[in-house]
Amino acid sequence: MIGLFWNVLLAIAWVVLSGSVTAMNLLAGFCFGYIALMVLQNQVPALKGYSRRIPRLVAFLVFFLKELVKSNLRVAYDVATPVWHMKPGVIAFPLEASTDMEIMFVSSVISLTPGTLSLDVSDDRRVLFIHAMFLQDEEQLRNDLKELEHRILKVMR
Amino acid sequence: METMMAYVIGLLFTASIYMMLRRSIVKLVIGLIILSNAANLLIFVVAGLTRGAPPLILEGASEIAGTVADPLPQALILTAIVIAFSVLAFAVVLIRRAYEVVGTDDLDKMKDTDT
Amino acid sequence: MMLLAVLSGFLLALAVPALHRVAGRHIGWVLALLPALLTAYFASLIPTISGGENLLIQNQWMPGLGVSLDFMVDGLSLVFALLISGIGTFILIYAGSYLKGHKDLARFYVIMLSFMASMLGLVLSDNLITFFVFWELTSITSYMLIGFNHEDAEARKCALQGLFVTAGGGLVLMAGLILLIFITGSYSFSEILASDLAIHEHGYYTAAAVCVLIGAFTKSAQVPFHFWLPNAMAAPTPVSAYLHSATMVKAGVYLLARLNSSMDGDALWSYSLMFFGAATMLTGAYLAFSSTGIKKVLAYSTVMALGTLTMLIGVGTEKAIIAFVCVLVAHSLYKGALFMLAGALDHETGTKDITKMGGLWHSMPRTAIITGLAALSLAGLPPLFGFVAKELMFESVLNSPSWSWGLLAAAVASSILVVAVAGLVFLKPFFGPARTTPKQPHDAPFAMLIGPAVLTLLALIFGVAPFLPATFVLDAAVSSVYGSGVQTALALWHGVNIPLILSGVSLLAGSLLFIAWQGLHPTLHAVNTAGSRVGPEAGYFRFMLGITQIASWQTRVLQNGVLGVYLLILVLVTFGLTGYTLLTRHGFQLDFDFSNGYFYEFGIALLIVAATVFASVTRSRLGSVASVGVLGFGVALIFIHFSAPDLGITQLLVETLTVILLVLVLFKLPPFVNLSSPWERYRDLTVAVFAGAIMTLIMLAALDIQYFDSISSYYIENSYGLAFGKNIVNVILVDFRQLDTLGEIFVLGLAAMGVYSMVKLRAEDQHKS
Amino acid sequence: MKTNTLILHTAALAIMPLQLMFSIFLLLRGHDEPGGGFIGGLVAASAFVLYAFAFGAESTRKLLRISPRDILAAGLLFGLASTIPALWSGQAMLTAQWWEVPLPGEGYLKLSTVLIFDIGVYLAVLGTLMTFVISLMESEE
Amino acid sequence: MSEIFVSILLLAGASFMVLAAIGIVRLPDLPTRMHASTKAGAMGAILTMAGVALHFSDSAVAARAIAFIVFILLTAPIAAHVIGRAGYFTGITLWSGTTKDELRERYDPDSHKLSSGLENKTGRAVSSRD
Amino acid sequence: MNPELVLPILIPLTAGALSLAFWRSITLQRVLAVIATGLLLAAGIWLMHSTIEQGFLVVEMGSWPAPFSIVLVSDVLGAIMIVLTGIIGLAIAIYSLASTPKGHEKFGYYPLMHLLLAGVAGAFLTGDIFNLFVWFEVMLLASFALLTLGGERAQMEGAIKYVTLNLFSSAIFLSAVGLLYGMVGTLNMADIAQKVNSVDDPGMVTVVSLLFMVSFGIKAAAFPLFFWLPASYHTPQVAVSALFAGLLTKVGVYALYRVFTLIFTQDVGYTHTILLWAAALTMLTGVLGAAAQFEFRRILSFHIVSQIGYMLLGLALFTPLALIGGVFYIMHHIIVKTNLFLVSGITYRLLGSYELKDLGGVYRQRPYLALLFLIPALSLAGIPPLSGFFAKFIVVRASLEASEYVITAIALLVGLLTLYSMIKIWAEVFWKKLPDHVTDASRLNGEVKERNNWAYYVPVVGLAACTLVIGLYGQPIYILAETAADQLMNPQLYIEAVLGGQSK
Amino acid sequence: MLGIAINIVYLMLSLALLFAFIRLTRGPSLADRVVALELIASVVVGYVGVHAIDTGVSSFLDVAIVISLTAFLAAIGFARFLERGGVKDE
Ligand code: NA
Ligand code: NA
Repeated sequence: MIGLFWNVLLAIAWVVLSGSVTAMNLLAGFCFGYIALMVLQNQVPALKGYSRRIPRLVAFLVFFLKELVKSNLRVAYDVATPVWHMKPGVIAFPLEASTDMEIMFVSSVISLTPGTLSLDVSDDRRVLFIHAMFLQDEEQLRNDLKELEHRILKVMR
Repeated sequence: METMMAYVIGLLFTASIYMMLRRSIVKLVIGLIILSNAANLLIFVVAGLTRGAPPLILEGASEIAGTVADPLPQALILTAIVIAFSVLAFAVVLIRRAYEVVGTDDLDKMKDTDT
Repeated sequence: MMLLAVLSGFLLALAVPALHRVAGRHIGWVLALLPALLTAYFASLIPTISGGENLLIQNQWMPGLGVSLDFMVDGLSLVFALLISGIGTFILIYAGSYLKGHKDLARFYVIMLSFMASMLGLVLSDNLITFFVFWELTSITSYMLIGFNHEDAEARKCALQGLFVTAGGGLVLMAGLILLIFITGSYSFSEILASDLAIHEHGYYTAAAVCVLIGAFTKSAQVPFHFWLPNAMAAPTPVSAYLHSATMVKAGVYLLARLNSSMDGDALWSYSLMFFGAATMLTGAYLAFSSTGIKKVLAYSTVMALGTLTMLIGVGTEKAIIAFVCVLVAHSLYKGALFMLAGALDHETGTKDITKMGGLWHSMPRTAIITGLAALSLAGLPPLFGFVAKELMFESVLNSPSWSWGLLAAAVASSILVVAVAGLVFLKPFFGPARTTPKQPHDAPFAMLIGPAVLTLLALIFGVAPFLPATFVLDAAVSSVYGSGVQTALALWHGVNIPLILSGVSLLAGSLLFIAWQGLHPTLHAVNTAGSRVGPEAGYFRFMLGITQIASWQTRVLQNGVLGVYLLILVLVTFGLTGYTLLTRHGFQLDFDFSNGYFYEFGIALLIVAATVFASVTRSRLGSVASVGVLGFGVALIFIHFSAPDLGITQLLVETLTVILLVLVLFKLPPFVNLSSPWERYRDLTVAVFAGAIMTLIMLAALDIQYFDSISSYYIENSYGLAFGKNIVNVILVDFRQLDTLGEIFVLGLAAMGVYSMVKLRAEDQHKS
Repeated sequence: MKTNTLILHTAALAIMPLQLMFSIFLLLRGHDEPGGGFIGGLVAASAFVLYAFAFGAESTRKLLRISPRDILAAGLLFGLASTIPALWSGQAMLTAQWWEVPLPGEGYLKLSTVLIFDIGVYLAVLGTLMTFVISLMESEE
Repeated sequence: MSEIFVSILLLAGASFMVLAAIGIVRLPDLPTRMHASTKAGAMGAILTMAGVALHFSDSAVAARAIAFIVFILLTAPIAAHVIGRAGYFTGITLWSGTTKDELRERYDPDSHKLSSGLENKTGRAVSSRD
Repeated sequence: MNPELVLPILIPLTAGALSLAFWRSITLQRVLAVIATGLLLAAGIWLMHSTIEQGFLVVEMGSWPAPFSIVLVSDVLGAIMIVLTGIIGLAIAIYSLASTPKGHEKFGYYPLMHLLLAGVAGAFLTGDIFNLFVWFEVMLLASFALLTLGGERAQMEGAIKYVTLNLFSSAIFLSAVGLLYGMVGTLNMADIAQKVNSVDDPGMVTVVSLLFMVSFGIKAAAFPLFFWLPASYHTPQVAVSALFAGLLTKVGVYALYRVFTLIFTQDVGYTHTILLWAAALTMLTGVLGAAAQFEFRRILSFHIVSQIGYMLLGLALFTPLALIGGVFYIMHHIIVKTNLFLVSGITYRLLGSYELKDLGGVYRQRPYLALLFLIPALSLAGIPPLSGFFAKFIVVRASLEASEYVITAIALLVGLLTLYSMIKIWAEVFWKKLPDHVTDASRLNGEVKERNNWAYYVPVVGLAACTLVIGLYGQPIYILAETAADQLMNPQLYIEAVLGGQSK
Repeated sequence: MLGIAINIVYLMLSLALLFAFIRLTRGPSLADRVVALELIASVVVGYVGVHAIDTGVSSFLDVAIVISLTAFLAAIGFARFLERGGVKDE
């Protein structure tokens, strides 16, 4: 299932990138994508259905952009002003995400958001260690992160 | 800008030669990298610099309208970059092996094969 | 036929290993058939030549170079050819016996025959270059023969000395011959001799003459090059007899005689010959008298004879040339014989030292008789041919147009000494009280005596009836040396005249000297030992040592193993040369007009500069690597900014991969340390700044110059129409100039193979297996 | 320190196909836009380098299935093969040959020796870089 | 009109870049610098590309700009994570104002074990990568 | 279309790629090595034949017209060099069957050898200055890899110097190409020649020509740019040394010949005088360097340098006769020097050392091997009637003709010292008794049966035969050299052949 | 309008490059330098985008895409170096 998903995605990406939308080109993209995936076939874990995820994805993207701008501005303010307002530290964030792909996406999105940076996952994959820049209100931060994770998982599951 | 680049390239040659004259083999490698960059830039600059007109025929068109940058030196430099990269890869591994075999990174201690 | 005659020696040499297996111990007799046949062949030419005719036989070789296998037979070359093949016959027979059972006998004959052929080629060549070819071949074969006992370090050393002197002279001679070719416009002796060019008036004359003289003097062991000849006695005796007395050493004299009629006419020529000839004569005579080894004695007396010959050419009168030819023949006969006899003595007694011999008359009577006769000829006593020759020599010296008294004094002095030497050679070993020698002596075998016997007999016949050889060949020989027809009218007895009186004086004084020899000998030995420290031989050793010292000094200084120094020199040469050329051919011009750039372009330039400087000065190795990465980004920005997207992409990719490679590799390398002293750093920095400055100046100059428009417009116009591509750079890479790219991917592949083998194939692993 | 992370592993698997696809894209399009065999090959190599960094040399070898050396050899032979059609038809070496293969429906697929050559370059670059990286990484282990 | 939007996008992008650059110079330790640089840098690049897409208003260009954004969103956090992690574990000194470090106490440098602190609590089974 | 002009490049390239593909089958690689080098020689002879018949052969790569395409050009000099490449390639390929260690064979010895030959052949045939750079690099990287193959300490040390100094040379070459292109806007050598020589004020051309001179001078190992050679040539296994000795520096010499007869003749009085003194000092320092050495291959290495001087002298004098001499010298030297290295390999095989002090007794045990050494050794020393004599003779004659007396004297002195070196080897390796400290002489005494023994001797005999032929049957060779020199002296012929009607 | 904006952007990017380079020279840890290098890559992307608009050549976008796909590898390489305990000289 996941193979087909990636394959179609790759084929579309191909068509988009090459800028010529023809059936031939889509087929070519499919073939090349197939080759690319063939190389990886033993490594990619199976994934289940994906059709429901498109609307959730849009919702997530909007949320993410909002967070992105918000926290970017916060960092910007601290960088630009002479006095440090930040209160950095490393926190352990219990994960709801369980598969590799989920953990990777969650940690990546967290890393992408200014003010938080994923450092590592515990060996039992239950905790994500995050360096955060503003620990003034740790609970608020944890809640925000929880919501972020939740929205990602909704898209992915 | 060509004039400016002439000075920059002169500096690149200076730096690369200075680094190649050092006794540490790692510095030698740094010198080699700078040297190949210097030579590539030299070709690029001497052939003449053109702003914002890459030698590409735009989509839909079948010929170039107006002047474009000289494509020939670009092709030469591309070849030269690849060659320099190959040589550099070889040189880097060579110095590592030399360090392992000889046990020093001091070039002055690698003179058994002469004298 | 002539070609075959000359080359037959080489051909037979090739067959020796096979023949040796067949003929076994009779190999000497078998091989001697060839020189015997050759002697007969050359003898058959006597009537033609003595009739005043010269034979010229032409064969092509390398006409483009003016090299041909042309041979010329005239009186001079015929005399030499006869001596070479005639004496050669007996030497080959003699050697078979002398070296009986020697493990390297076959090799000996190979070289000996090659030598004989070379020598024949030398004297018969008409072409100057072919002459030189054979000349050098005699040097090489001589080297091989002197070093025949090659496991003996001393023999190797002596062989090298002989070769070094003669081959060195040979090279000078080559220059001389080339100059002679320039002067005369001809490659042929016969043409040069026949032409009436005033060679000595040509601008090249002096140089040519000096070169020829040096060449001839080294080969013929003239002072100051005489020292190699006695050392050449390290060779087996047949070699000494043949090469180092009868034939090869006379090659130089042959050349002088050959060219005399053309080169003469200038004081330089004749005075040099007279001076060096006389000096050699005297030196040789003295050294012969003061030596103890029988071969050394004979060798020095050969030196003396060679000096005499040279001197006589220098005197150059008709009489002198007659004397020259007679001395030449007489010496070859008696000296060949004496060497073979000395070999017989050595062979039978086991020693070469005449002070250890005595009273051998009883055990070796036949040897003694032959030696006695040969010694008479050496001493210049009647009725042998040596006497005839010596009388002629005295006479021509007396009548010399210049330096007559000086030459006479030298001639008489050496004549006195040579009488004593003859005594040493004959009386000392055979008479007086018998001494114990390492081996129990008895008469030498037939094969070792036949040669000396025949040669001595010839000396006797020629002495008694000198008109015989004269009519057959000597007249012709004299004519070819003198340059015009000459009748020699030789006779044993001319009545009582000044030469005869001088001979008498020489005999008397020589006998006295011989008697005094025992007493004088230690003193002479001491004098010679002291003299050898400053003599020309010492000069040779100093020269050789000097070369070795200069060589190792040069190696220490230049090839010192320090890469930095090598590179420093390379950089200085590169930019010194180009900088100087720029200054003199174009001129320096500094240009600070940056007005056509935008500020952000300067920003990129600044980034490149900053990255480069930081990469060079930082003490942090990885900082340096990262900085090089920044440099790569800067260069990529330049490419992108100035319309080269493909280059930009490539540069970025390559930069990333370079950093990755460096990081992979640096893992194992130590951190930066400053290894060099501050002085070295300043020195290097100065040189580097100089190089960069010159490069900048060259670029600034080149930027103003564009003689022609680029050919690129062709690519731009035809990229799409003919090559069906819109990315012109790519079209150039894969179509217009595909061969470059093909080469480039092979470069990549080679780098991969090189890296792979370096990483995977380790020396340690190989040593294990 | 502790090596290899789950995040890198997973990300490598996600990013690598994108890189590979883009590399092919660059290769095929190079005749008309920036790109070509060399750039494409470098991007493809980057993909495998990423994989190698995440999973190690041994796994990368397994992933490639054929040895990098053989990829290199194939690239070189492709490059040489592109010279053959010209020789075959009696033209100078390296003369480009173009064939238009009719496709079902309208349109033609343009095939050329130039493309074969570019594929050769792509493979050669890929093979070379993988040789570098894999052998160097193996020598560390 | 679109010129203005393009200009704004470009300027915004450049502002993020400058912000990142100032941050990287000013901020006191590696993680805080990374908060500024990696994300703001990526943000700046994304905004610039958005400007490019808008400027050319061409589907092919837009597609490529989107591809770029997707790629940068995928690769930037990975790079940040990898460097931050490597920097942290090789013992860079954290800023003195750092308030807490829940990782340090759960990491055993000898066995290189990183525990979650939840081992004794019941929870879902560890799913392993297949 | 002249396939013979393409084949000398295509054959070794293909053989290299195929050998790489057959990495695991050494047997296949060995067979291929001999076949491909044999074919290369055959192609070379074919090329020589056509070149003599047609004067110049020109192929425009990709069928694009010159000067826009890369052209391959063969004149007599080029054809000579290709034939020599074939001869040396075949000799080395056969020799390698016996001499190459197993480990080297397993790690790409044969593909590297083929590609080295391809680079050399490409450099000889290309008519494009940048393409020349590419072939130089092919050759250079192949030589880097061959030099380090085996991984011994000495190899690593030598290779660092070799690589660094050659990379510097490459950078200078590349810069010079860039500068030249900036000025005349073309890369085709004929086109450059035609344009450069129509320039009124060629001062900058001379400046650039000196960059080329230095760069090629480094590759050719001229004074004072030769340090990399004696530092490295004795370090790899002997077949590699021999291959390098025969071909590599000669590519530099060839490049100097090419550009300083075809392109840079606008200031001969200046440029060629520099070459003249470089030549003299190269001869002298090389031969003196050899005098200080006591290792077989090091002596030979320094003599490469010394002999390069003679070849440069031929170019520097720049008279028809001098060029004949130079070309003759190149032909002679490639064969002779390769052969000497091969012989050194055999003595190494017999006694396990290249140090003269550890060698000896070979003449006693192997007289025919001694003869096989003497032929090239005496030829190198210029002893007639071997090839080296005529080579030296022509050069000396040319320098006398040009009234360069000091140079002549140096050339003669160097000849003498060369003889001294060869005699040193002869006396120590062949004549001297086997030293007592050498314990294992079982190979020398023939007690151990050697693997593929014939493969050691076939190339040595063949090359010795070539030496004899050049000496004894030198007229055709002389005519070849004369034709080559004639073409070099008349660059207009080359330009017309390449550019056809387009030349002015 | 756009022209002015582009020039301002060039200026800002130049400043960003300068600052990033300062961090690269200062370190102190290797990770800091790598972060600076990554930022420089991002600035180059921004530069490429602006340049594409400035020149009207969209092909420059490919440069940006290539950077986005490969530049992070250098960081991973350095990190790997640190993880494997490479010799630290900072
Ligand atoms: Na964040
Ligand atoms: Na210019």
